[in-house]
Amino acid sequence: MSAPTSTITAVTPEGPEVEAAPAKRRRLRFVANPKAATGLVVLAFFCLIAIIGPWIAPYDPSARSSDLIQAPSGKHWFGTTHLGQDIFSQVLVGTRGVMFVGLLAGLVATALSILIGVSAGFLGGAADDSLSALSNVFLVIPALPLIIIVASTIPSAGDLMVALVIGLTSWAWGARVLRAQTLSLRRRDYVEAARATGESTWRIITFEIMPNLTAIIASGFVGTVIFAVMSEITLAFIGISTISEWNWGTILFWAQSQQALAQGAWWWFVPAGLAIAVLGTALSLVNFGIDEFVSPRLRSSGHTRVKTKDGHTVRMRVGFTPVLSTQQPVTPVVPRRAEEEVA
Amino acid sequence: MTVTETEVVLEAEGLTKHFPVRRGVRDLLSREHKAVHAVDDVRITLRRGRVTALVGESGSGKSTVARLMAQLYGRTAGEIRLHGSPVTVRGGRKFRAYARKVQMIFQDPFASLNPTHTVRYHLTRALKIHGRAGDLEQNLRALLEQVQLTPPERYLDKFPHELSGGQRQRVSIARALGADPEALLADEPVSMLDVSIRLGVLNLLRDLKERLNLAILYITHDIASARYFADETLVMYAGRMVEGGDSETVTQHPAHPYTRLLIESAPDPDRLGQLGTPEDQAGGEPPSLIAPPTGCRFNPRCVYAMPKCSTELPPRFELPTAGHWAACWLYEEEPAR
Amino acid sequence: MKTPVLEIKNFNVDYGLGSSSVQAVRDVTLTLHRGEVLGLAGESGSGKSTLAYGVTRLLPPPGVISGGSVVYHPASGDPYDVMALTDAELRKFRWAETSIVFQGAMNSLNPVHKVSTQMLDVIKAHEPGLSPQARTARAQDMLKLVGISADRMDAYPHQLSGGMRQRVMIGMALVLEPQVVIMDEPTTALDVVMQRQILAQLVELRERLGFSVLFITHDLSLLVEFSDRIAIMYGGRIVEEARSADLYRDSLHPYSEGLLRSFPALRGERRELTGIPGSPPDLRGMPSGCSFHPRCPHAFDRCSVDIPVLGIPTSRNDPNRSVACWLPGRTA
Amino acid sequence: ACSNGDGKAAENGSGGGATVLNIGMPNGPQTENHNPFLGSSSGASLGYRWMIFEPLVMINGIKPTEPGKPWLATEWKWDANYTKLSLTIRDGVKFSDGRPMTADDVAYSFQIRKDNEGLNSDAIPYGTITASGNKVDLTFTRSQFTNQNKILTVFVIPKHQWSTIKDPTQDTLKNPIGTGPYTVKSFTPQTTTLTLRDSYWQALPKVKELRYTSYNDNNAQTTALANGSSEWSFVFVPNVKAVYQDKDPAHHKLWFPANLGIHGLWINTTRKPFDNPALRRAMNLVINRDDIFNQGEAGYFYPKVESMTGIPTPAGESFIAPEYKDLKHKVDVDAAKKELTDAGFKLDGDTLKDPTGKPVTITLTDPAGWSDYITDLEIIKDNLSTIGIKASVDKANQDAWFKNIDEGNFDAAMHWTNGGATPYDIYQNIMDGKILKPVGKGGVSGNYGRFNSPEATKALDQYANAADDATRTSALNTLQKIMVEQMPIIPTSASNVGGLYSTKNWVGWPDEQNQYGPAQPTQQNALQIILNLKPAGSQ
Amino acid sequence: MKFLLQRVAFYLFTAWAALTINFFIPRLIPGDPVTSLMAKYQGQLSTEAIHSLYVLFGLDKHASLWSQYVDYWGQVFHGDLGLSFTFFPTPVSEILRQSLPWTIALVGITTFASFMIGTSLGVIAGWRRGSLMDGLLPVTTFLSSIPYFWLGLLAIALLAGPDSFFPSSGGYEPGLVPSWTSGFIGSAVQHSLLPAITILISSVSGWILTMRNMMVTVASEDYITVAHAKGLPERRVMVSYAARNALLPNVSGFALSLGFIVGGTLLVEIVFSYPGIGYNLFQAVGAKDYPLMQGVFLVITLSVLVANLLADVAYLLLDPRTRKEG
Ligand SMILES: Nc1ncnc2c1ncn2[C@@H]1O[C@H](COP(=O)(O)OP(=O)(O)OP(=O)(O)O)[C@@H](O)[C@H]1O
Ligand SMILES: Nc1ncnc2c1ncn2[C@@H]1O[C@H](COP(=O)(O)OP(=O)(O)OP(=O)(O)O)[C@@H](O)[C@H]1O
Ligand SMILES: [Mg+2]
Ligand SMILES: [Mg+2]
Ligand code: NI
Repeated sequence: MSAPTSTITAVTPEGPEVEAAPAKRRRLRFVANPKAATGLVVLAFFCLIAIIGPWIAPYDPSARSSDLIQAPSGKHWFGTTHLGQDIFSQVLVGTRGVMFVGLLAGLVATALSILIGVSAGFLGGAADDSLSALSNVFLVIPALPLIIIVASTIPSAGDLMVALVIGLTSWAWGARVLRAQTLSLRRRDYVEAARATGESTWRIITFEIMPNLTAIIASGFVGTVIFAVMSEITLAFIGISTISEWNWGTILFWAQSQQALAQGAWWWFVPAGLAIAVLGTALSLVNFGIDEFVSPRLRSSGHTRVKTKDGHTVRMRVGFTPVLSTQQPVTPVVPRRAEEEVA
Repeated sequence: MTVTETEVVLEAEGLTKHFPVRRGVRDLLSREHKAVHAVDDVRITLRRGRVTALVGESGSGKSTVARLMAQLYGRTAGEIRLHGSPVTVRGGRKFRAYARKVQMIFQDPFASLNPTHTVRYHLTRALKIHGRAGDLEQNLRALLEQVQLTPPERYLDKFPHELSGGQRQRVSIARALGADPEALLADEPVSMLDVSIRLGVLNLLRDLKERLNLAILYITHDIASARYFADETLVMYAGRMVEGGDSETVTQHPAHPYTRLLIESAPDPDRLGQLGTPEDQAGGEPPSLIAPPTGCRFNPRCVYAMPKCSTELPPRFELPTAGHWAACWLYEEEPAR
Repeated sequence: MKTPVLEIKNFNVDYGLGSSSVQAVRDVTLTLHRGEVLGLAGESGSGKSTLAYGVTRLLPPPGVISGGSVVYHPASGDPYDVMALTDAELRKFRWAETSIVFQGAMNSLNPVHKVSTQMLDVIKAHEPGLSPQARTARAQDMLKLVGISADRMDAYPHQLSGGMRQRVMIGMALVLEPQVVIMDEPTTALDVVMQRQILAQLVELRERLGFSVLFITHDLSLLVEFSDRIAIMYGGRIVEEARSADLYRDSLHPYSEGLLRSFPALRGERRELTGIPGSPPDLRGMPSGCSFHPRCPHAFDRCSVDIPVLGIPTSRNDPNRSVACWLPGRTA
Repeated sequence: ACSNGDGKAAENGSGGGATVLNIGMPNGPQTENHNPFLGSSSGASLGYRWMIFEPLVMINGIKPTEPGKPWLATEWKWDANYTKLSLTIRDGVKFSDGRPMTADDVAYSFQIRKDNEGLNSDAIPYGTITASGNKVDLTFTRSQFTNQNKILTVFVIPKHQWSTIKDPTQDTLKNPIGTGPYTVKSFTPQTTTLTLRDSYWQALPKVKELRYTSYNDNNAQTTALANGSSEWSFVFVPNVKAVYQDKDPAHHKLWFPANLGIHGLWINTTRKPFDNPALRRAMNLVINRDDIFNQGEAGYFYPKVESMTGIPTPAGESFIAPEYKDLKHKVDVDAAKKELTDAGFKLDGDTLKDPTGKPVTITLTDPAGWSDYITDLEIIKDNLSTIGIKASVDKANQDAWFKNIDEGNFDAAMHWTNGGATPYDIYQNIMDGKILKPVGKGGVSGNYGRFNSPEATKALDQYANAADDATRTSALNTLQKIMVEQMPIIPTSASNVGGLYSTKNWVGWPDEQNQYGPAQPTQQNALQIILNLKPAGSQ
Repeated sequence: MKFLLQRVAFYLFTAWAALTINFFIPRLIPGDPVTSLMAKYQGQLSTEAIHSLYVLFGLDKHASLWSQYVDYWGQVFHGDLGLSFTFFPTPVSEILRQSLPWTIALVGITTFASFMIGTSLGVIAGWRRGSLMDGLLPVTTFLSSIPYFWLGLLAIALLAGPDSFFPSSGGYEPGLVPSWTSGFIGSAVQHSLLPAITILISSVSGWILTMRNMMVTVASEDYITVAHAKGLPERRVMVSYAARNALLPNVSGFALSLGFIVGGTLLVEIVFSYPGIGYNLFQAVGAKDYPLMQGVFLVITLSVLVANLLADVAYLLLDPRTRKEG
């Protein structure tokens, strides 16, 4: 099985370049990446809402009122539903469910992918063959239909259940990437060296290999969180998982089943969708940050344009190095045969 | 120079390693087992306080020999004796006990230290595993001082990428010394280092050999450095030993055609401007190790090849200089001469 | 009579811009003459590759050429400054006038195209008028010249051995019969036997085709044997330049001396190897004055203050050599 | 108001010229299956099976007590205890393939149901089936009083076609032959087109072509209705006024009359303290049916149940016992509180405590996707809090919910009842002791609340098997009394048989004034409606 | 060759595993088609009908799981996927035959277009670092983070309507009969535009990004520098040297994405009332229609496998290194 090189080349630490900076600076550099920083700030904001959302929500999200289908106003920032429920409160309270499912599913899937991917890569042989076959099967079976089917089999699909289902069905990609990476790490000299020093297998896996996988694991985690959030919202939207607990999918479910857009109640439909998109973007940005951190070549930051002394801007590009000072650009240099030394 | 006999620490006899080639579905039908004959019938003796060099071109199996002797690979055949008693270990406590006596230094100092751990971690582990932690701080300092990384405090909490190549290689050596071994297997310890740093590391190894009375296997493809650094030199070609003996003799009076080719090919500033094919230059490329040539493995490239060379495997023939031998049919009658 | 073919003058290369930039090549002036092999030696990081890439303006992104000129003297016509060429002119100049052979041939050959395709590509780009048959014939001839039989034309790079690939690269570099071939460590990945085979072939080809070679390596013993003249680089500057024999027998710069004393000799009596103490300089924090002074056994006060200029050594008075060192009898 | 740029309706032309009627259902892509017996067929799903296959008697679904209209049978006669039926078959009726319909065909239509359990969807216990001349005689093993309409509305199939079909339960009947005025012209998964026959035993309808389009979901159907590309449908449209009616107030109409089936809050009568009828009555007194109707049912879908007896009106008007004639549901919190205090409950601040002193809490469950029921529950939850009952709404997985309801593992849930020609079906479904099973055992097909009342069981039995109307009336009155006093379920809404339709191109639809049949395109009465339609301009 | 054989073994195994999962999952689902049908008709179907439905669907007979499994395989090999419950007694294969072309036409073509467009844009973005194209990345990321269905519904609300060129639902004009006439095809294309644009918008950024990153990685390979050094025209370097190599890893990604043709865009089909296979799955899940569910799942899995196989073959053709005879 040759794993696809795409993800692997993209994430393979480029030895010297990564190693060039001290570790502390490296960590800081990740945060200093503007994409990652933006993503992290937005993410932190959502996490905060997830924690305090239910407390700061102005209304009980399920409480009915007499303001039926009201457009946004000072009283109801995001308007109300057909039952007079406050959509702003629903969005606030719903954040928790989304973040919980996303993070938990991400954790479950990441844990599984580590367990399966790293073991497969490190153990090799028959264990590798069977574990890779397993993850390949999971990879080939399309996740969303599988999740839909599995979720609909579970009698009480609460947030926890949904998170588990998503987590249990979406580890394969991460496992595959981790396996490939472990496979390459396993052959690294420092792993052999640790073995030659007399380290035990589990110590090699946990202390020698795992730390070098953190970026990939983190990126896989973020990727799964995105996927989990999307899946959760999708499940809620099509009415397969529970809608007992508020989350953005539930809001959309209600909006859709009450045909909010046809009723002209855009405020019912738009905030939750935008929240998803913003959260998704934030997570993607974090992932870019990780990718760029791991593979500095991908960094597009820095100067891509250079000012020459005569005021032109030149773009840096492969194959045509910019020349900053062009002395006499047009006139050819006079051959100086006279100066030639006589030897 | 004469070879003085000192105590044998580690010896390998008939060491053989065949890497199975992954078999395709189609091969399942054929009964033949394909394998890379990486090392065949190798004999090496490491003695206390002596450096044995193993030279040979890339892919000739040098690293494999080192890893076999460090018991990192299981061997296909042969025997490894530590102080005369045969040992075979695969992991576990026995492996630790063995690793305590025999340590290995890897070719690439940039790759053999884990970029996520500090020097302290690497050395502490080496000490702890082999139960030498004792006064940890004290021992760590001693280790670093042994490899001339002084003052030790300056290096202890550095990450590998904060060190230069030479310093990294010293840390690797220190880690190997952490086990307080008797034999050190150094797999091309300087090939990845800059010219100006190489010498420092080699001198350090020589110094350690003398101070700690270590038995060192020095693997290299640079035959000139073997001349300077090793007491004894063994030449490997395509997984087999072809020549061995006192370093000065092997490099100055090479007997085997392959050794000659190697020495002829090495750049030589004294041959200024006369670069050209040595007259007895053999063409061709190293043989496939999956289906190595029969008889002497060098025969397809050898200008002196005789019919016998391609059919019969040459045994070791003793040469006039003491301890010098070559596995080449050219020397069949040599003793008689 | 030596005529220059490539004159590098006051050449500077920076990596990055502004405060975070490092100056990898500083004020290098070097002349390659027609038909000669000019060796460029120095330890890792001294800027050899940067110079080679800079001359052809092939430096990867953070690199910028911050000064200097590279004057090329074509076989016929007026000399011109490579740094001032437009993209289109530069494309024309490349390979037809100056070609490059890199260290790793596997990485230099596009893995997905046949050797022949990559070879014909060049001919097509530079001599569009040539008929396909003529192109193929040309490519085949060239490959034959470097010892690759015509039936390997349609092989993919991975189907060739390392030595063959390197020969393909050399063949490709010569296919347009350029005036200058720059070789950046073309043989370090090969073992000595193969290295010698290839270099021998190169010498032969040079005799036949008459190109000049800028040969880069850190293996001084190889250079001494192979090249006509040698320039030694340290910390982004040329510190010494001399004919091979002169450099080998009578090096003037302490660094060159140190380099020479770092290589164990295979033949002859065992020389004492002293090596060079200390470690290579960090480009970000270059020592003041002569950048070698912290490691130099002969350093004196001035060395840490003034940067020595490359010039004809006063003690030798040989116009063919130059050195940058404050020691008596060297830089004026 | 008649701006309609869409090509679909435009081809109808405006005024007088309409020839096509566009009917829509939100049922997703269909497969070509015209088998009228199978609910899964596109014919059933979209309703066009009734345009091809006609009943013996046309019974008005919203007035089941009215005598039916002779259709393929000109006369029918039951014996006193409804175990025997004699039918006189109409002469001169021809199938669409030109063959005449005979009593044989009618007998065969019954026989095929008798022989195939899978086709006998009403589980009618057929006895003998005999045909002679234009008469068909049927016997039944039990009284069929409660099933009489089901038997009379049996549709007739041609024996000459069906007798050649190997397995009528597994045939998709690509070429349906019936007595109705239309035949299938073309089928696509989206649209089935029916075209008018050139002869029919009655006057030919005015609609030349019927296009049944199946939209993927309610949204798509609603959009189609709103923009006029669909002219008749049966679908739940939230905020129907804004979304549908206001789009073309002059023409976009709807009429959703009740039939004899209800929806309500089923209560598990085995759970304490809900086994106490007083508590159930009190709960009934606080539930706001207006809110449920307006917010949960968009103000039209399931009509309110007004009568305390749970019998929907006007469909069941005639069945309501005299003493309950005026007993209407209304919210009366004080009465509820009184009811509770009388029964020993205590309202302790915001919390209702049962006689043992435990706070009364209840979990209301329904499947997550059923947004109208869930909305109803939210409202009920709110209402219950006015008498201190702490309710929570649990949105369950549909399958788990079914299982729990079936096995009696629930506190309370919105659920429907059966419907039929008389309120018997409602009551039987709610309180029949014969289908009572202990909590934990499933397969009950009714009485999910485990309501145990021998009196009710007896009354039900009497009603179904009585030989005279007086016995029936008294039995039904008993049942109503039990319903009012014990409230085994709290009725909220009536089942509907309605439709949304556009009068832009066609007029003559049933409505409040002209209640000749339910306006649902998938009901048998749809044929009657089609026969009644006239192009809009012709008036 | 060996590579292919290995792949074939992998495919067989995966197919077996998927089919087995496919068999078991529906059987683990609580609930059955009859109760689902009851739910659908909420009261319009009387409880008496339950029994007749069980009989009709053949659910009154109980066979052991094992014998069902064996039967299932027998059926699969005969291409018999059983009868759907929702559309009883229409064979599942007929339903699939009816809906598959729509999905393939809409989502398949869109996915392909998305791959092509995204890859081309990615090539440019990666080649000209820091150019406008590169700067648009965050925008496309945002677009791709929007859930499909949300975008689709918004598009319907904003763009579709009675007066709009875009129809809001369906695969073609109601009343038209599928045929190869210009009228029908025109209608089909018109109906597919909005869903196609939706899919395109939300999926193209992924391709741009992976391709850009691969381009960046490849652009620093030596052979690119060599290609520049050879003085080749820039386009040739970009396309034949950089993009050609950068594309390789994406081929398998593309194959995997084909798996999502059916799975991932199910929502688009739901939202746009598109008569495709994703909608079938949705229906089947809702109705507990195991045979249909199995059929859809089978089609999905097989199409993914076939796509993978094609990708492997493409890879084999594109990358000479894998062609190496072992
Ligand atoms: N794990 C392995 N599996 C299969 N073949 C192997 C393995 N390790 C080494 N080989 C093969 O064994 C042969 C000897 O390899 P080895 O690494 O010992 O050579 P070496 O002399 O150390 O070369 P170098 O100088 O390049 O380090 C080579 O042909 C190599 O391809
Ligand atoms: N992209 C880069 N950014 C910053 N510094 C760089 C970059 N590339 C090279 N350098 C620095 O420029 C200096 C010269 O590098 P160069 O590759 O020219 O050295 P070299 O003499 O060719 O070394 P070697 O013998 O290892 O090939 C080195 O110190 C290196 O660290
Ligand atoms: Mg090695
Ligand atoms: Mg270099
Ligand atoms: Ni593979």
